[in-house]
Amino acid sequence: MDYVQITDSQRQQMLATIGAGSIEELLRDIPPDVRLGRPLDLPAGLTEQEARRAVRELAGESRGADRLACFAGGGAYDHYIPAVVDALASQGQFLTAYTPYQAEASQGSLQAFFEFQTLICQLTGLDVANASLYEGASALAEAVLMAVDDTGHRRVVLAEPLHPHYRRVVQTYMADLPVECVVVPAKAGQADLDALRTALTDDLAALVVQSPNFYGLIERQLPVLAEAVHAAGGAMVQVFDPISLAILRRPGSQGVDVAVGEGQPLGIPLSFGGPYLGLFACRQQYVRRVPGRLIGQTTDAQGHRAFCLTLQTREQHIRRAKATSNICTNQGLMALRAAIYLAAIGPHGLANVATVSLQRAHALARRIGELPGYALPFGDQPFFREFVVRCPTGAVDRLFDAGAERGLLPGVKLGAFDESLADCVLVACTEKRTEAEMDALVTLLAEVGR
Amino acid sequence: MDYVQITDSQRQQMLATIGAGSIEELLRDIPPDVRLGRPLDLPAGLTEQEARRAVRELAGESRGADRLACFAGGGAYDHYIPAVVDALASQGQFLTAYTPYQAEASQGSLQAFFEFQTLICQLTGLDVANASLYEGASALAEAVLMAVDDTGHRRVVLAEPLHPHYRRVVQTYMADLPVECVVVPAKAGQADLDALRTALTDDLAALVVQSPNFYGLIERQLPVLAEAVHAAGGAMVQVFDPISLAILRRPGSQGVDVAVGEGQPLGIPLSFGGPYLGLFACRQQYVRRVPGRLIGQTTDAQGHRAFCLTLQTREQHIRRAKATSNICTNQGLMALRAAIYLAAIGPHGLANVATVSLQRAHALARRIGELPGYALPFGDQPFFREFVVRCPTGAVDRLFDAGAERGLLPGVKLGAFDESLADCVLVACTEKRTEAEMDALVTLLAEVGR
Amino acid sequence: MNAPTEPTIFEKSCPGSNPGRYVPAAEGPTPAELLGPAGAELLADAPPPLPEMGELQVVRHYTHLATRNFSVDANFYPLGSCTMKYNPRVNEWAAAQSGLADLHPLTPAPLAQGALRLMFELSRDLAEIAGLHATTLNPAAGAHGELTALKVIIAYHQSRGQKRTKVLTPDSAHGTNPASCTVCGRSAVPVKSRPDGRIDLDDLAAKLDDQTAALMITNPNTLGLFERDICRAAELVHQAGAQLYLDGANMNAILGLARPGDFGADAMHFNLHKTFSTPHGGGGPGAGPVAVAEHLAPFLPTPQVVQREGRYELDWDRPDSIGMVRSFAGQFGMFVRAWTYIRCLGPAGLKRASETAVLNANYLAAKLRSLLPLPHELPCMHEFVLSAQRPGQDDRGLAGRIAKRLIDFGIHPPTVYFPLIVPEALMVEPTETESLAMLDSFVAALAEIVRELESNPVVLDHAPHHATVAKVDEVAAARSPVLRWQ
Amino acid sequence: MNAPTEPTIFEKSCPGSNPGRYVPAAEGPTPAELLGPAGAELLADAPPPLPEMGELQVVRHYTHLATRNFSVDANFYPLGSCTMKYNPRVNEWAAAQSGLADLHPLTPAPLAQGALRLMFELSRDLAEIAGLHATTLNPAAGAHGELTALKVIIAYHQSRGQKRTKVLTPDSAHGTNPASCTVCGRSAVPVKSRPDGRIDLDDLAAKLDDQTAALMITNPNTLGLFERDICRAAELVHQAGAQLYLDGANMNAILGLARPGDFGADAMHFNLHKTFSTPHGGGGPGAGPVAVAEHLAPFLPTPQVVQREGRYELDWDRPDSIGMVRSFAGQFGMFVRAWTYIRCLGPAGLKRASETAVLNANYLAAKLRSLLPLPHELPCMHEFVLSAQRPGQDDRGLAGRIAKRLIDFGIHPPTVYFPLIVPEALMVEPTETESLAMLDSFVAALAEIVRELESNPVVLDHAPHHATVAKVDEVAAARSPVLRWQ
Ligand SMILES: Cc1ncc(COP(=O)(O)O)c(C=O)c1O
Ligand SMILES: Cc1ncc(COP(=O)(O)O)c(C=O)c1O
Repeated sequence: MDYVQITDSQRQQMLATIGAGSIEELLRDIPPDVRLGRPLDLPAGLTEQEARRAVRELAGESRGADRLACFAGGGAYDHYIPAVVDALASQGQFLTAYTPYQAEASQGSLQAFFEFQTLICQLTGLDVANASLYEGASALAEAVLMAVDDTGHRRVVLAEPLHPHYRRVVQTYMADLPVECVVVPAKAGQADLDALRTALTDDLAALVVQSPNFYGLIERQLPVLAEAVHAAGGAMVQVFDPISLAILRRPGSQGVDVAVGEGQPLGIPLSFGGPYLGLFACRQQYVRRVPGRLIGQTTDAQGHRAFCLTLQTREQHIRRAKATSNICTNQGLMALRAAIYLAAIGPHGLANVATVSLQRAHALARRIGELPGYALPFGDQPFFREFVVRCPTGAVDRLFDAGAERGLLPGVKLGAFDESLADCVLVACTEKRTEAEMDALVTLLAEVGR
Repeated sequence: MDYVQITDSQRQQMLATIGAGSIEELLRDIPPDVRLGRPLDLPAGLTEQEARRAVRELAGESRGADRLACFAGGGAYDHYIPAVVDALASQGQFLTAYTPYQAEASQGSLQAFFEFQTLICQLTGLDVANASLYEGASALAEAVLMAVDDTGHRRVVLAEPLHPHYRRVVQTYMADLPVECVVVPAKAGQADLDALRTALTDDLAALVVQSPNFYGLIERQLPVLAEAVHAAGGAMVQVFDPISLAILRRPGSQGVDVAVGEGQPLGIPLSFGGPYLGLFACRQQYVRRVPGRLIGQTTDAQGHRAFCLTLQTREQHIRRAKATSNICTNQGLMALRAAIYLAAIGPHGLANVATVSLQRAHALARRIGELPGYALPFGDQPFFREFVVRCPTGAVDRLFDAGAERGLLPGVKLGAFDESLADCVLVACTEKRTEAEMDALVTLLAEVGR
Repeated sequence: MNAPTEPTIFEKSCPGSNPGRYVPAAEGPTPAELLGPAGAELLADAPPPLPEMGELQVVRHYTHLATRNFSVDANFYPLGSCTMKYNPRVNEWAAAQSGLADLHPLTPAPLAQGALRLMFELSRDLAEIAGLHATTLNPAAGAHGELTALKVIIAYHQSRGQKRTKVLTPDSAHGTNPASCTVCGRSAVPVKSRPDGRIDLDDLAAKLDDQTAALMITNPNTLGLFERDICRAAELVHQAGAQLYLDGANMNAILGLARPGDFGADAMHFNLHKTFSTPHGGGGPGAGPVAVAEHLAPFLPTPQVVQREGRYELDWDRPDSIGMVRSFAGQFGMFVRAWTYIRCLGPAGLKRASETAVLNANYLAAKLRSLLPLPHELPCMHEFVLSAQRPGQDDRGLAGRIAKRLIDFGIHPPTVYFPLIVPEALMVEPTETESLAMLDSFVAALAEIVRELESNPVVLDHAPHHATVAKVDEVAAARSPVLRWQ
Repeated sequence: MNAPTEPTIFEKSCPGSNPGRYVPAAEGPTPAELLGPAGAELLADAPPPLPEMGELQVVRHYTHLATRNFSVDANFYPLGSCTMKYNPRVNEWAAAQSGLADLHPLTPAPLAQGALRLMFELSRDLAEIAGLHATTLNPAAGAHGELTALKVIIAYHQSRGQKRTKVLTPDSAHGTNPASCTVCGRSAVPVKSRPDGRIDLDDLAAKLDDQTAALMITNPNTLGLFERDICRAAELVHQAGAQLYLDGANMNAILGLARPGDFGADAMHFNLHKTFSTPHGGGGPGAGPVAVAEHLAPFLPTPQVVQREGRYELDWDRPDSIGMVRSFAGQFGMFVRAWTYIRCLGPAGLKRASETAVLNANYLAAKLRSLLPLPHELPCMHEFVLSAQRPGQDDRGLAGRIAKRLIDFGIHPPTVYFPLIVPEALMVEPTETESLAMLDSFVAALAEIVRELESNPVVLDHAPHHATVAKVDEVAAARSPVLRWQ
């Protein structure tokens, strides 16, 4: 199966128009000695029918949330996606357009992204949001880069518990730059206020705090930290969870300057880690330093409202080496999905999602905490929809093996991130998890714990 | 979950505009004693999330062709449906429009159906095709009714082997009419030429022959029969299979006057029997008697080509009791699917579908015919993609039970249609059946037959 | 951005551009070889002359065509009698699930329990909504349901030794009612409507006799009015030994409020594509299940879904049945959608849907009656009929002109010229799923058009002005029909 | 049928119209109760001020917006450097399959074998197509791939004790190339192009030194020309101890014809959204896998998909790795599409795709060179750059005006004003999936526009005339930015 429409006789006719005897002649600029003299070593082409079989086979070799009740979180959550999101986002005119360089031919995407920017501002309580970055972790790296550029400072402080992927990505991004990246360990599962205060010296570019943090706890000290950050001349950066903002205080009201997050929970499939959606919002002061596309409102020649890419002088295609970021292709379709999700579910629906997730997570935590052999190391602190469970020594692998047999994914093994947590599992609960599934998980834990 | 958008306060405002105190007041024309004084006895409403779970549960209680290699045919076939068919036919502007009464607001559907009519003419070699009927069997009944009206004759001859559902539907339709419906039994799996000749008396309204017939055999005597039918002043009606016409002689070249068929194989899901697609094509002479919608080409006020419903004086909404049929809602979306299927797969693709199905069916028949205990009662006659297998006495049920365990649906049990064929299975093979599945079926038969 | 003309797929065809590699290419023995000596005369000389194009061309073609339609998804679509409510996307998801969409219709019952359970439950739900005893899901649409039910009624009469050759239909009835009578070999006899838009009981009584098989009545009727005397009408019908058939096209007005069985109907059809939100698909498919009272149940067509010892199956063995009315067991994909819809809404949601449909219609009627004559008194039920025949004016064709002009406002026109008893009828059915803002913008559009009618009527004559095409010449189309591309 | 203005979702909002019943309603203890004493200060006083509307309103809104876009599905879209080829629908089906779409990224490897196998096979396939040793799938897009590869190269140099502070990029390079250098703390140094559009080897040699980390080159380059001296360039680069990085945005020209590894590249990125047919989504997502030679492989980011004893897993334990460049393992949904595409086409199909892309570009170039200046000699590869700067004319802004006018013909404009070295550049990339008829109609449209330029240039100044909106005022937008609805 291929998608070429030119026929053999047309090819001849076209070659004649070109004045070439063969396609080979058109390829004459490729030095003969680097021409590939053999077919690529790939499996032979399939018919569409065969390709579908092959995909179905692959899909059958993995067990997604449809077949494995998903208590895993750790940065990606199995929230309910209304059917209308798939139906609307898959419309070909959205799917197969590209970056709206030509505003007059792209009002649909432009308006959708403008609305997306507004929705993210509404959610975060901040002034400006861009039209998406790749995903949460690299969005954080971009935020830190922006703070470094803006402040001219060179010290970046990362408050644990920060999602380890996010920490590592920031470290990778900073590795080749004259920036010092300080990681301040957590204390009792939360950012360590005292240690952080000490770390916030006056060459501070940014402090990064995640809330709800990697262990699911809601950080209580954001306003206090923000004050200290501002005193040090730095930017307060929060990694947020968009669902949590249906009920939790918004970054804009907590002294946060730049809020970044993973937009996946907003109607985007788990899809083994991507494509996801980097959310980026900040205060007005940074508007000319924002990375990525920005859509602006303007008018057309007849005075009608219209939208276009704007402040493009920030961007690589205009400013090249002096751009505020190197990003070009972004996550437009995912931004569209998030916008459709928010429009469909609405503020009350989003509050339901957040509240029911929180309620179920708390109910589940309580039950697990009562199981002999299990403990909730941070059980006394406020958490959103995710919590750490300490299991009987050596039980974690058995838990996952037995879970797989019963159609349960019990959570995320924390040992992979931190050896000291080898006996810990991070358990998340969304509104999709039923009582029956929660019962099954509790039973599983109880049995394995015996 | 419901889809009402009016809010409580709007309801009050609207009632005020109306001048009513309550919705109850608007319902005052319903006699109080027939008001339902209790809620309907139905399960309570679900959230969308719960409804999806409930559907998935139902779906899990059935085993479709994805999980059960389908050798069943008998009027519905598991042909490959290109992904593009689903994607294009599900566009909301096709899905949620209705009958194109207002031509200017419906050029999309109208052109698609006009093209569909043309495609069916191209396939059948006939002059006129309508924009769809419900499905194959009722389309046949409509064809017979048309022939009765056109000829003024009252005798309808059905040549077996005709699909039993089709026979029964024609009988139901004719039951209350002054029409005599004669069923002429098959001979050696084919229409019985001699018996039919005798039955074609000169009060003949129509002879109905299915080819490929219910046993999968290609009828050889269509032109001869057509001649006899015409001599008797009747109409020659063929029940055809649209896939077969990629390679078989077209009705229009065999003396057929009216060709009807089931359009399901043209890109329409099996979907447990519907919605399917009634195909109806005929010679020009019948154009003002055709049942159902017809789309015509015309021009708009600026002289541009445009399309509209036409010859509506045939139809119930104009002619009421004198209409040529009572049909109103038809199978528009299925006609659209068939058109997209044919446009995508093209003549070469359709020939591949037909030829590969035929080849696999023949290969499979040969192998089954060689198995001890099995016989092909009509194995010496030309067949398309379906054939009758006579199994060892009493083996049929075991075959289906064992097949289910191995993920195979071995075919259609003929005993349900004709007790004399209680040991027979109708086995169909499409291009989707793989060598591995065919091997598995042969192995199954061999093992059960031992 | 639409061009006035979109070339047809035939004009876009390019021979050789589509090798059709969706499926395996044919290799090995040719059909001629496999069919043996008979083959030659059976095989066509050449493949059918279908168009050829690559997949991108196909996608572009149908993407373009889609934008040349009005639809519920893009437009307000108050097409009376058609209940153009929102079609929830979750229903489409449901119908596409493996285990439903890919299920062969002759799959043995043990392997099709989910599908059969769905059908069983839907039958039961519809019987409850109808207030009747049993349901057949077989009929493919409303008209097919009428035909099926009439045959059931005829069979019932025949079982009692009666032929009964005629069927009464009000003059306001939908065209399918009389047409269905004809298809069943029965003559349709019109019954008059009273000035208040309800059936004339005197005329009914006069026409009922021992040859009357049934009265087919629509309630709420096609004027959107509830037949206040329905119980009396039922009594008269039953006294004459006839059956009361309810055309359920307007069930969206009375879900959970009143049940046809409770007001005397012996049989009725549903239109799942109206009341239960299955999409109209540019003309179909629909589904027309028929619910009947207990005395009619033995005559329902085959197959019938039944539950036996907790297992579901198709019952083919029904000695009194009228037989089959279609192949297989019905428009299953529509059942999945309707089942999902009924599950989502539940009893409270269904009732709220009808109440809101009635509210929206009365609101529109109250607003519009100052713009155009409203021949019948309010309240209406879920729809109402305006007349574009203003007193003392020559308004012939005005309903049609208003309809065309509405297209310029991005609104699909109401049903026009039906029912026949209202001159220049504009039949408006807003449904329960529209927003107040949309209802108000419809009012504003009609107000504007009525203003134009005074100030600049020629604007209406040449409407639509902003549609994909200008006014379409339907007369020319019928004069010399071109029914296929050539 | 498009209105000039579509109200925003905020303007359509109606408080109370959306109870949000997709998910269970919250019952039981409130968050404040559950969060305990700390709760009060953590919870917001009110929910965020999101818009409220029913599902039908949502559907209408996004249905309307969709029709306000040009797209490959509806329009010829010869946007140079972006490879706007057809995006097969079967790929969308594949990515939506359960087992792929619903797979949590932290699912233990034994339960994710299918997904991991797909990634492993895709990595291997891309390495084969690149002629290189190993691939990372992590990068989210081309620019992200550049950044990743530069970091790999830097790490490689560092492993040899070298810092190397600068990176050479031709003056024809895409903006992401120098921008990526900056993000990696390296200074981008431009290398001149020769009049024939290829890299100036003398300038290259002059600028290469022991501080040069790499040359980033695009081949075919952004003029659509194959760098004939690529092997010599590679030699010079390697002699200076630097690495040759290939920007693979233009791989659609050379699939199965020539491999970057074979002409000297040490590292390269692919754009799956260009070459391998994944849809562009109105700006993204894409995917930018990076393939590298063996000596660079140890430095690739984590995680890396590996096969061990027939099982697939993610390898996190890579001591020399640059670390992570994003969370989780990449744009998996794009991998599914690209894998499906590569499986469908196979080696023959991929080669045919490139050959046809080259054929189509040369055909268009041959036809168009009489209309507008073509600054560089043919043959081109898969694209070419016209100049709307006609000799002796003041044509400032003409490329932009032609672009806007093309919109009136239903054609998405080519890339304009890039590459920077061609004045008034119009960069045309037809791709292999277009029909000859479409290519010819593009030629006809440009011919018409060039005629207008003589006869009636004002038509161009005010274009577009038939788009959803008239010419958009981008200057005003940037002057006082309005970046959110208020
Ligand atoms: C009142 C009435 N009865 C019957 C029908 C026929 O239903 P269907 O179109 O489903 O066959 C309709 C359809 O429009 C109708 O409005
Ligand atoms: C030549 C070239 N290099 C790099 C890029 C950047 O790729 P991406 O947009 O995927 O980040 C592009 C994209 O347009 C390009 O054309």
